[in-house]
Amino acid sequence: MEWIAQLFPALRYDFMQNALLAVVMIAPVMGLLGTMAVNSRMAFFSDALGHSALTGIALGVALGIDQPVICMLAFGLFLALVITRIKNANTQSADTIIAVCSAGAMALGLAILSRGGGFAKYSQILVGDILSVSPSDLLSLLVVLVAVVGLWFYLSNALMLISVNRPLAASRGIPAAVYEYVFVGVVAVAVMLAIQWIGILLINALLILPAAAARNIARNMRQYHLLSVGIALVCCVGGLFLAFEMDIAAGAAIVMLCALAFAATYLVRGRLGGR
Amino acid sequence: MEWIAQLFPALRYDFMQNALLAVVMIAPVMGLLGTMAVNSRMAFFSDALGHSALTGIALGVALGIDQPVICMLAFGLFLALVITRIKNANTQSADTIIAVCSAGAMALGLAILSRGGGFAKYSQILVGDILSVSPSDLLSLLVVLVAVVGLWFYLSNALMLISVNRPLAASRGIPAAVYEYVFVGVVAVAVMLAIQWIGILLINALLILPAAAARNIARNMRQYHLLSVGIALVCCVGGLFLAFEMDIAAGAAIVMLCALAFAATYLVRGRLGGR
Amino acid sequence: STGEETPRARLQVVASFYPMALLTERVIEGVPGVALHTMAQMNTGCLHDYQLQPRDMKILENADVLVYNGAGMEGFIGRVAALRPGLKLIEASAGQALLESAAHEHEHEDGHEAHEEHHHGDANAHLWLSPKRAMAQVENIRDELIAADPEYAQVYRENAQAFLQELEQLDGQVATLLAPCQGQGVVTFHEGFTYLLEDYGLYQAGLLQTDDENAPSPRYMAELIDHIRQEGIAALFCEKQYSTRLAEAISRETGAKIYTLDTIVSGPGGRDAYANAVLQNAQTISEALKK
Amino acid sequence: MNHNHQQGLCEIKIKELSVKKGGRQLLSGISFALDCGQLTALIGPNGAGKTTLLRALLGDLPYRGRIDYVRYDGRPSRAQIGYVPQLLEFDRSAPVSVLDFLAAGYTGFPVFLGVPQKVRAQVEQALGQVGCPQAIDRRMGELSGGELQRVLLAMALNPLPDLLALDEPFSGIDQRGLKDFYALVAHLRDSYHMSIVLVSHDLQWVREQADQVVLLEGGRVAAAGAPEAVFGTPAFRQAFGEGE
Amino acid sequence: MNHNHQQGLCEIKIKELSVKKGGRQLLSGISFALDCGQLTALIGPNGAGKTTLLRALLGDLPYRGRIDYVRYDGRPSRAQIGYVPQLLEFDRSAPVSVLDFLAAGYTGFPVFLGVPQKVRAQVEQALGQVGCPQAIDRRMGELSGGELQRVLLAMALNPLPDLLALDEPFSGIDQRGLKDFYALVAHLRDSYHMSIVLVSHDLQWVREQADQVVLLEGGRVAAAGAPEAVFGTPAFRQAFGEGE
Ligand SMILES: Nc1ncnc2c1ncn2[C@@H]1O[C@H](COP(=O)(O)OP(=O)(O)OP(=O)(O)O)[C@@H](O)[C@H]1O
Ligand SMILES: Nc1ncnc2c1ncn2[C@@H]1O[C@H](COP(=O)(O)OP(=O)(O)OP(=O)(O)O)[C@@H](O)[C@H]1O
Ligand SMILES: [Mg+2]
Ligand SMILES: [Mg+2]
Ligand SMILES: [Zn+2]
Repeated sequence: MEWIAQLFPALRYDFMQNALLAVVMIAPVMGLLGTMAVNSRMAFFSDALGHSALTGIALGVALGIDQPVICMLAFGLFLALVITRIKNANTQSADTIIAVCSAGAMALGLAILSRGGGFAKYSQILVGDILSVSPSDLLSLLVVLVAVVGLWFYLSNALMLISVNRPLAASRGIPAAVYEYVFVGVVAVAVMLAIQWIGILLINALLILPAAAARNIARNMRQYHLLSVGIALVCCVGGLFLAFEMDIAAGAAIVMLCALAFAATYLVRGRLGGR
Repeated sequence: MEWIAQLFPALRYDFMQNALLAVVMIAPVMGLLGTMAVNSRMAFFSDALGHSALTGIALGVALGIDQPVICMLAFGLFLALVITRIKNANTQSADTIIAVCSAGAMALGLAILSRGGGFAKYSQILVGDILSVSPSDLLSLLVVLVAVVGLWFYLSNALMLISVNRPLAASRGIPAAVYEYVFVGVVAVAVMLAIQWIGILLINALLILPAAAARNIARNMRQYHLLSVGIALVCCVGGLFLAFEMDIAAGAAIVMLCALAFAATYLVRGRLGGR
Repeated sequence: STGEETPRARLQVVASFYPMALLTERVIEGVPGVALHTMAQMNTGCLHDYQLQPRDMKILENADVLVYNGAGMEGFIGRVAALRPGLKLIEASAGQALLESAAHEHEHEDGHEAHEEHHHGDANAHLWLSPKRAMAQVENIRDELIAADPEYAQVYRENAQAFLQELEQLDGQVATLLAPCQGQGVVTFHEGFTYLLEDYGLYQAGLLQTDDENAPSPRYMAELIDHIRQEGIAALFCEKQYSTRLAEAISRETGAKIYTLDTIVSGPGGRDAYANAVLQNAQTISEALKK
Repeated sequence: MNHNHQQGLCEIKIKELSVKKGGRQLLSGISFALDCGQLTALIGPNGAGKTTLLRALLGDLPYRGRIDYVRYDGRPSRAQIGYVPQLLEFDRSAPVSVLDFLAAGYTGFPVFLGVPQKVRAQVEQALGQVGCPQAIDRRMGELSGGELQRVLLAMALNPLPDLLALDEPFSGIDQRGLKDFYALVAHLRDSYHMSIVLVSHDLQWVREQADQVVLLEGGRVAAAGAPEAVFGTPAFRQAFGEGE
Repeated sequence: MNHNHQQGLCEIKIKELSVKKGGRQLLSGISFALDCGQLTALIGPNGAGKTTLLRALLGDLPYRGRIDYVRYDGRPSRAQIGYVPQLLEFDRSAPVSVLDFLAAGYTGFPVFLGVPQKVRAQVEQALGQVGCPQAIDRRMGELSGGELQRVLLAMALNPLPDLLALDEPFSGIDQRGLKDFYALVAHLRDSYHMSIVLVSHDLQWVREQADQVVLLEGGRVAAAGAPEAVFGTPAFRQAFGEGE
């Protein structure tokens, strides 16, 4: 380990080592899930989940359940299923439905909060920071990583066909609704868990930006996945060191790099044979 | 005025009268603009603008410009144009592009904020509250109302054709890009101005929810507009009084009513001949 | 003043934010080999929901002692404790009787006992704004620093003694300034000053708190306006870091004037910064309440 | 293509099918049967309900009435369906190549890891069959109208379905392709004992090739039976004019 | 329909047009002219570039080369264009009725206030012309494939354009509608001195009706001229086989 610390002075700090391990595990998860989230026009899905996390907690407290994380998770899953259910009725575009559900859930949360107190102690749950990841968090992240990658082998083909055209996928015997519910369920769980460690801004950006950047230039699924995961990894690791050197917030640095990656792929897209 | 106060005790208070006048002017503006925002899949456009307002302020302060509201407005307009520009390149769906730009802008803001202080006093600009609307605000709102309704006579037909199919609209001599830029510019200005008075949650919800609710059952443009504006008005006025009666936050009550309106129209949509 | 640039001091003391730094600085001045660092320097409000920055983490990594306000102000303290088990934590507010967070004050006014169960747990953390409480905080800091660094116990004791004397003097000045206002109710827009008011014989007559997650209900606003009219309250106190829009709305309706107080979470620093700010606040209040 | 259909589906019975949507009765009282090894042509004027009927058959629309898939031994069965929609609306910006699309339909191997050589060969063969081998590495969104129709047909034909439902599959196809396709459909019916339903406005070809013709008109079956019989009915003359 | 075209457009000259997209050369070196009062048929196999050429003509795609609109007096001019796309992909959930859609195209009156009786009558007449009057109050998303084609044609024909660009407009149209449409196109050309470009795979009809035929093949003009001349070229036989 000595030579690493020699090469990267930042890694002399424990918190940087932990943060590095954390992003190296989160980036592939978000890069993978992001490919389909973008394909399904769910760019604000995790944003909606994140913003309504407090509503879950508030509801739990109001109902007298004293397990804030469980309430949060349950409410997130519930919201994800409602969004998917309404989306499948096909009356509105996905983003509209996400906006409606998100606004409704947030308003409910604010209404509960404005009636009675006792929530402030929980609101810290939501201010995750990649710099304060603990070794036990790393273990949970590893579990999430393994689970998501494993699932991806089974889900990705079907999700791709569904995202191209739903009735066509259905005609080939793919139970589209089931796959979609499983997918949004996985995203919901991953988001609600990770939010405690990395915060909402970072989560939403990591889910969408690398995939969107990859989409600018990818011509097939393999390139799309490779680029999405690759960009997520590079931006996360790079952002962490950048934040350390420049003394800016780590999440902000990572997201800015992701946005730059998007800008770069957007500008070269014509030349590489994308659209 | 005495009898009004008799009928509605809430209106004995100046702040309730002002709030009522404010929502009666804001609701039609948001109801109208919302119809096309939903059609163009811009459900999170105003959300992105709102969240990046602070970035505008931070940039202004960092550059030494001491007019926070002007910086905020300028940055909002800039962001709106960037989003529209990238959207028209057609590589990605609208919501993805909005998510990318929103995350990038927010991260930039956070990075500037984490480098140097002096912004907190501005950040409160964004937590508008409908209860704090002043008589001079009402005048500005009236100006916005008149301007938007006036513009709508010129813009709405073209925007509708563009939202159905862009090349087709272009083939009929409609300069689609120009109209779109004007539209997002108007939305950006309206949002950035109104955010100071009514806050980001309420603005985004008012822009999207009434139009989305109307869309569930409307069969043509006239119904769509009537229902959207009508639902916005009813929910705003109703929400204000509900909040007073139930002792909850006004913005939350209004948004919850809008969400209920969506749920109601969603459930009856089949029976009324919608989809 | 990040940890790595300065030559490694014998004892690295970290203050969680500006007011803690002001108090701690006076206790450690002149002790050889002690360096003081301040976290959250760029933050200009209270620490509610503060997110740790790389700068803070670097400071913490080398720290031996962390002085923090406590009472729930630093939500990140649990994470820090978990990450740095060896770090000595000094909670300045330890052992003090805390006031309940007053965010839902109005339910008391109504006399609705039924709402009691809502008030579990949230304490008002803004102790540093009252000199009486600050004195207790200084004593805590002194005792714990001595425990951490017994070699220089004498210097800490002397420093604290001198500072406490100044604070006592300040206490007297504030008491004199506020004496004419005894028993008066004060309306504020952030719960920062409850301790100051209670400690000097005034009381918090109303509180209207807003932030991203908290907006008042119109009913509460109406009750507050009624209350202000009934009691003839003529002054509203805003804080310099927070919005004045709601205050302006109430002012328009009741004619009460708006004054600005300082929560002392940011400032120029210096030996007298704390006393000056407190005195300024007391003067503002006394002037405002003068008939 | 060595699927043994003797054990498979035998007949599809549609009984009193009706579909209501948006307050309008789109289909009502539809009853007929599709036999294996038969080509059934659905004809009728625009808006008659042909597409709606196909989508109900696929289970893509809620309907009243019954659709029974029956095996040789009379037991109910599940059918493998190949479907070519009239208009495929899809996300043209998706980074999905024709190879990805077909490979994901043909095999379970996750295409995000790349497509194995064997599967690629299979896709190449299928594209050759529909005369579109050059499109294999293009993105789906880059296909011309006719190329897309061909790719969709390649999708529908593999694995060999029990029921092939084609909604105006040849409308954008060029003249040479048309002949090949007509030959392909005839070949499929004869060799694989497959049930084919086809919507077409090419009455000439329908008359020559279909085993059964169902004429829809305003959401109802106006006439059904052998081509000659249907083409002689007054309903047919009313729908399509005196000519033909 | 009392537009006076004598003052209007006379000729459209296309010179060395080329289009590149996604790293591929979709069109190269295209040159020919469209005269007023003439029907030009674009033919060619799937993927030849017919749709791409039309979209470049409309200015909907970036291109190199020149497209000049010339008036009778030789001065450049702007043309009113009517366009029917091959595939209209649109938002099927939009609350836009056929009436809204056509009224917004025909007049400046803001349709969100409702459609005045006079405009409604105009829309009714236009829909009658294309044989689809029953669709007037339906939402655009509820139309069948053929109905949509008809509505798009009604849109393209009003106000009467100088250049009518039709991309396989009749592909989903039923037999009776087809005859009416062919008649309508012939009528438009003869009566209104309109320039018409039409993409079609119906070679029989093209041979009989077109004044000029342009055969595209792999993004180039393989043959152009009078139908008989083009149909006799080796390029034509190569593209479409020996028959026809
Ligand atoms: N979602 C819907 N809601 C209401 N009506 C609909 C809907 N979809 C289709 N329709 C109507 O149902 C009728 C039948 O449509 P369908 O698409 O089945 O016709 P079709 O026979 O396939 O016509 P074409 O030959 O033009 O493709 C049409 O009149 C159409 O307007
Ligand atoms: N966006 C694009 N990027 C790259 N290639 C494209 C794109 N759009 C179309 N192409 C390719 O350009 C060629 C010409 O397409 P075009 O749609 O013009 O064909 P067409 O002659 O209209 O065919 P059809 O008769 O099938 O409608 C096709 O090979 C197609 O794959
Ligand atoms: Mg059809
Ligand atoms: Mg084409
Ligand atoms: Zn505070």
